Amino acid sequence: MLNPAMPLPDDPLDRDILIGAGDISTDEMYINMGPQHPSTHGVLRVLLRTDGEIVTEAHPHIGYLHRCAEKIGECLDYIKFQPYTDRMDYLAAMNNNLGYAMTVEKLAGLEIPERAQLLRVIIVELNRIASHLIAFGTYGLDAGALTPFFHAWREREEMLTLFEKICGARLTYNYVCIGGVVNDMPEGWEDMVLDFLDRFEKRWKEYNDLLTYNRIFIRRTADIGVITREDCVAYALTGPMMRGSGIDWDLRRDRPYMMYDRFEYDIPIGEGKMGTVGDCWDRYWVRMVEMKESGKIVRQAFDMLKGAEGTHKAKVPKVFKPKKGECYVGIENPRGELGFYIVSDGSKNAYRMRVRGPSFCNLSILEKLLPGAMIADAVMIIGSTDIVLGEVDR
Amino acid sequence: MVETFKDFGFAVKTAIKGMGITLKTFFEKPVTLQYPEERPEVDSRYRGIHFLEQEKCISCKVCALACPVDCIHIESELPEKGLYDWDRFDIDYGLCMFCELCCFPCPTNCIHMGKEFDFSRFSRMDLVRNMLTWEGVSPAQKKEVDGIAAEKAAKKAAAAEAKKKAAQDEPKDTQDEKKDGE
Amino acid sequence: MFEQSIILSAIRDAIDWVLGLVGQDISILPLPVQVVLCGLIAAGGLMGAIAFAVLIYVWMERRIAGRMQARRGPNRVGPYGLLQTVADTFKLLRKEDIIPTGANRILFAFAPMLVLAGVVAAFAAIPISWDADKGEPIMIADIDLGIFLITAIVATEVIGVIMAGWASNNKWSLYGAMREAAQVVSYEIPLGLSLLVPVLIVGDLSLGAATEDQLGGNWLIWRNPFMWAVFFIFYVAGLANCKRAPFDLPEAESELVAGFHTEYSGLRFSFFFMEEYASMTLISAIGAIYFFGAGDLFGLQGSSSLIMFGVLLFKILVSIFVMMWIRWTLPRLRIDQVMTLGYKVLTPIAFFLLLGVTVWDLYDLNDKLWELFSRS
Amino acid sequence: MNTKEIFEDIQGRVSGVAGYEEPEVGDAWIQVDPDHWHSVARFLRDDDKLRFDMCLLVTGLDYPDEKWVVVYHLHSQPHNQRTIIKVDLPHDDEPSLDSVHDVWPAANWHERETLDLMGIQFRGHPNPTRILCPDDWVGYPLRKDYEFPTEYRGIPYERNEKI
Repeated sequence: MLNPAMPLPDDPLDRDILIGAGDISTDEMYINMGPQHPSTHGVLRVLLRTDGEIVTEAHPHIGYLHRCAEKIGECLDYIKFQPYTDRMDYLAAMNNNLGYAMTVEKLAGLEIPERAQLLRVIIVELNRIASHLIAFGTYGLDAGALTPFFHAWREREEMLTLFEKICGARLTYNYVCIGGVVNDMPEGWEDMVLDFLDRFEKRWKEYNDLLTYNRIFIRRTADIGVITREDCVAYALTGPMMRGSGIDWDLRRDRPYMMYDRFEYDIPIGEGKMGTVGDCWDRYWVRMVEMKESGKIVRQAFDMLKGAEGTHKAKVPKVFKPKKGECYVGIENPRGELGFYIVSDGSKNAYRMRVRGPSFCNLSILEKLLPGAMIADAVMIIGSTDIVLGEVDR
Repeated sequence: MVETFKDFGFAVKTAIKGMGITLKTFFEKPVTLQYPEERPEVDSRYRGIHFLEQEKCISCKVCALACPVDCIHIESELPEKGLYDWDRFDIDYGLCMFCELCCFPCPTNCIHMGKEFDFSRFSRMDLVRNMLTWEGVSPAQKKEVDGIAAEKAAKKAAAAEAKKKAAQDEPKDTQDEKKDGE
Repeated sequence: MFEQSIILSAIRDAIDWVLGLVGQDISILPLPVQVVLCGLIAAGGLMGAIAFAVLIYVWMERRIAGRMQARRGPNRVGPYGLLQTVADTFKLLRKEDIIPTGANRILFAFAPMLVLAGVVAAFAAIPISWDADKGEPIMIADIDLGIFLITAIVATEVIGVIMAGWASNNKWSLYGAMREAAQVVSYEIPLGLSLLVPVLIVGDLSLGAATEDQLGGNWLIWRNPFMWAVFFIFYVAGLANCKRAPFDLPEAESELVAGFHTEYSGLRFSFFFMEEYASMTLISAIGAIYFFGAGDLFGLQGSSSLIMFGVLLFKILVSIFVMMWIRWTLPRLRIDQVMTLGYKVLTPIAFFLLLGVTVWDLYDLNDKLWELFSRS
Repeated sequence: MNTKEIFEDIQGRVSGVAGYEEPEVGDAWIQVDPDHWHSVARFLRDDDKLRFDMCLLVTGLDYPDEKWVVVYHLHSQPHNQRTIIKVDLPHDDEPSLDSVHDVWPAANWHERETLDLMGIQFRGHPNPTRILCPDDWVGYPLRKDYEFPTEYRGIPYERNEKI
């Protein structure tokens, strides 16, 4: 059988024999996948050159959601830009808030109270679960199973209700602000979260029965879209994409920020359980396990919160003018390393704002990954990168 | 060959396991809400459409300054009597992104995020909401407010009448004015 | 012609009665006209019945999908949302009939009809019940070559799908059509082989004979130990043949947008929709008739043909429920895996089972084993 | 190693390292001469002590009438260290710099984005086209002197100052 991970030989006859076409050779044709295609996760357009069902070339075209967030960042003052970060990676808005807030805090040299940091950890890890739930659900959709998506939404809705209780919004939270978090947690919220986590862990096992260990799903994902360690580093892939390829690297552990060095949790890496290391199934599995690990961190953070000092927010001047300088802070977003690079000229606006969207970088490997795969595999590979087009295009 | 058959058997086994999950869900209670009839109870922190405690507002426009999308429009004259000499306090919900940044800097803590979330309208202009509802204002204040409003209305009417009269008296002049305006 | 089929002769009698009201007799019409007239009425009735059934199926599908996904499904229009599909039908009827630029207009318009016609025609050879008085199955055309005719006539559907995909002037549609051609044609082999087994046991190609053979609880599924496996092969191949998940490759929505019917809208689209559900019913009906005793309920149903029809309907609905259950659980296979499954797994197993059943029947192992057990 | 140590280490070993700067707040960076940038990049990636094998971010900066700056954020996977490289270009209309897509494939799209939004050309780039804006977009939006067009393909742009 054809192994889609294998590059096609140059000689057309060899290729025909490999793909089983015998002496029937086919014309290649260009076909547009997107921008209105059901499984491009938004408005991504991939121009495919196909030989029958097999992709020989792929050119991703992005920019359909471009809103020039970086320009907005230059035009608005530091506090006002905060809500815009929600709109980049809208599935993990808390993480984006955090990345931005941490960059500005570093620029301004603000000290964040312990309590605020723990609340940040809790909310960010919960958001990681919520984001990976979407990744899980939509990956099921890509594979043709619609039910996991709705099951994932069932739990995600509960999480959104939790978020609504703490910050008032269900999607664009604007909760983590410069200097801490906007509100302290309401009464009884801790119990609700812990209760949810208990239920969630049971559901998590159901997901595995429903999709992860389904043989058809494994056949669709194992050995497909294999990213080697070298490629992974060369294309600067981060997050689950990188860990799926077997590289044991997590910003939370290896370049700790906030209080992540005080928690105990495992970092899942791809082991090639169902096929090759670095295939779609590995990336998917890393995300599944990360959900569980995030739950662990949340539980520990709640324990630490009882003895935490300080309030939920540090004192921040009303007019915010950091000194001249620049800094880059990268944090571990559900999709990889989210970095904000801010150049300050001492005024109340940023001189230059640059965002390293993890999806943007993760998507750039498509050009290399898709050739040799079948169209159905292309769908699975795009799904396994778990991109959010709002962040790719910013 | 044997591998293929084994694989097939494994596929059937896992498929049946998955079907067990869906069958279990089939007999569980649905989690959805019947939206227009059943409305979700939003939390007290919910960020819906604003409400303004008007008697507290001092028209300092800090909220409008804090707004990242400039959707709050406040126009007021310097108060002659009391604090209520408003022309407009509009929020354009076509622009508003419900970030709550307008509520934090308010010195009198008079603008809040409300609980209303269903605000779809047929026209964009309908999304501009006048916050001057005068709700929660005491009767005495209301009287004062009404008085000012009536006075203003009378003034406007008088001005309009005078204009009309002038227009009737000298129609040629108004035409010239128009030309000048252009 | 009329003597062969209870339904056709009933229609003939009805026409006779209507003509009798104006003092005429059916014999004033020449025989070919009589046959064509009765056939048209039967076809119209069949079409109406299928359209009605599709309304119910679509409702069922959506409710089942809803419940399996922890939501409710349609529940606004009519009680339990039963009229939702009726409303949707009106919506489809009112939709603009779009033929894309560059499409082959004739083939594009003709394809949905061809697709539906094949499946509907196949129902003529399906016995819906058993008439105990006359000792005959109730069906439109009791053809000796019943199952042969059905498999042959259903195969025309592939031509329609290829026509639709090719005429749409859309590359995704073309992919869908080519996948359909590859998939359905290859799955007809295991499907045919698994259908050969009951034919072999019954000893007749007509489905009426199969109905008769199984009266009184003597279902084919109990006849020998291979039959469950044969049924399984039949069911899987049948799923693939009517393009149901996990074999819905020709219309795989996450890969091919909507496959061969991407460009279709309105009534023409609803034809494809009806075809899918009609062929599901057809596969379920053949399964019920050839493996689970048609309208027979271990002989408990008495001799009323209406109840037998009800029992058959119930069996069909259970089978369709399982099809929907599978669809809302499993991910989709890849096209090469579908082909591998068809050629490398199902076909060899089907051959093996056919051989096994032949040997079993040849040596009458049922009786021999029974003797062995009763002796010990 | 922090950026200062890296600078001291590579200063004598590769030509083209122009200087080290530290701002009032935030991260320090190493200045690299634009003519030597490609060889420096290769050196940074291949040197055993450095092994900057990941290019996290490429940023263009516009200082009107002064200079263009291209900033590279580098990360070393084996040594878990990071540094920032800045390349200054004279502020003319057609700034250009050697592309490093062959050193770090990740830089490919980032360079395209810098070209698209900042208008800095990368010599030797395999696909120097716009990536976020439409192909026929005029101007480079992130330049400080950029003026937003009043129309794009017949779609007028109106800014509603007053509702």
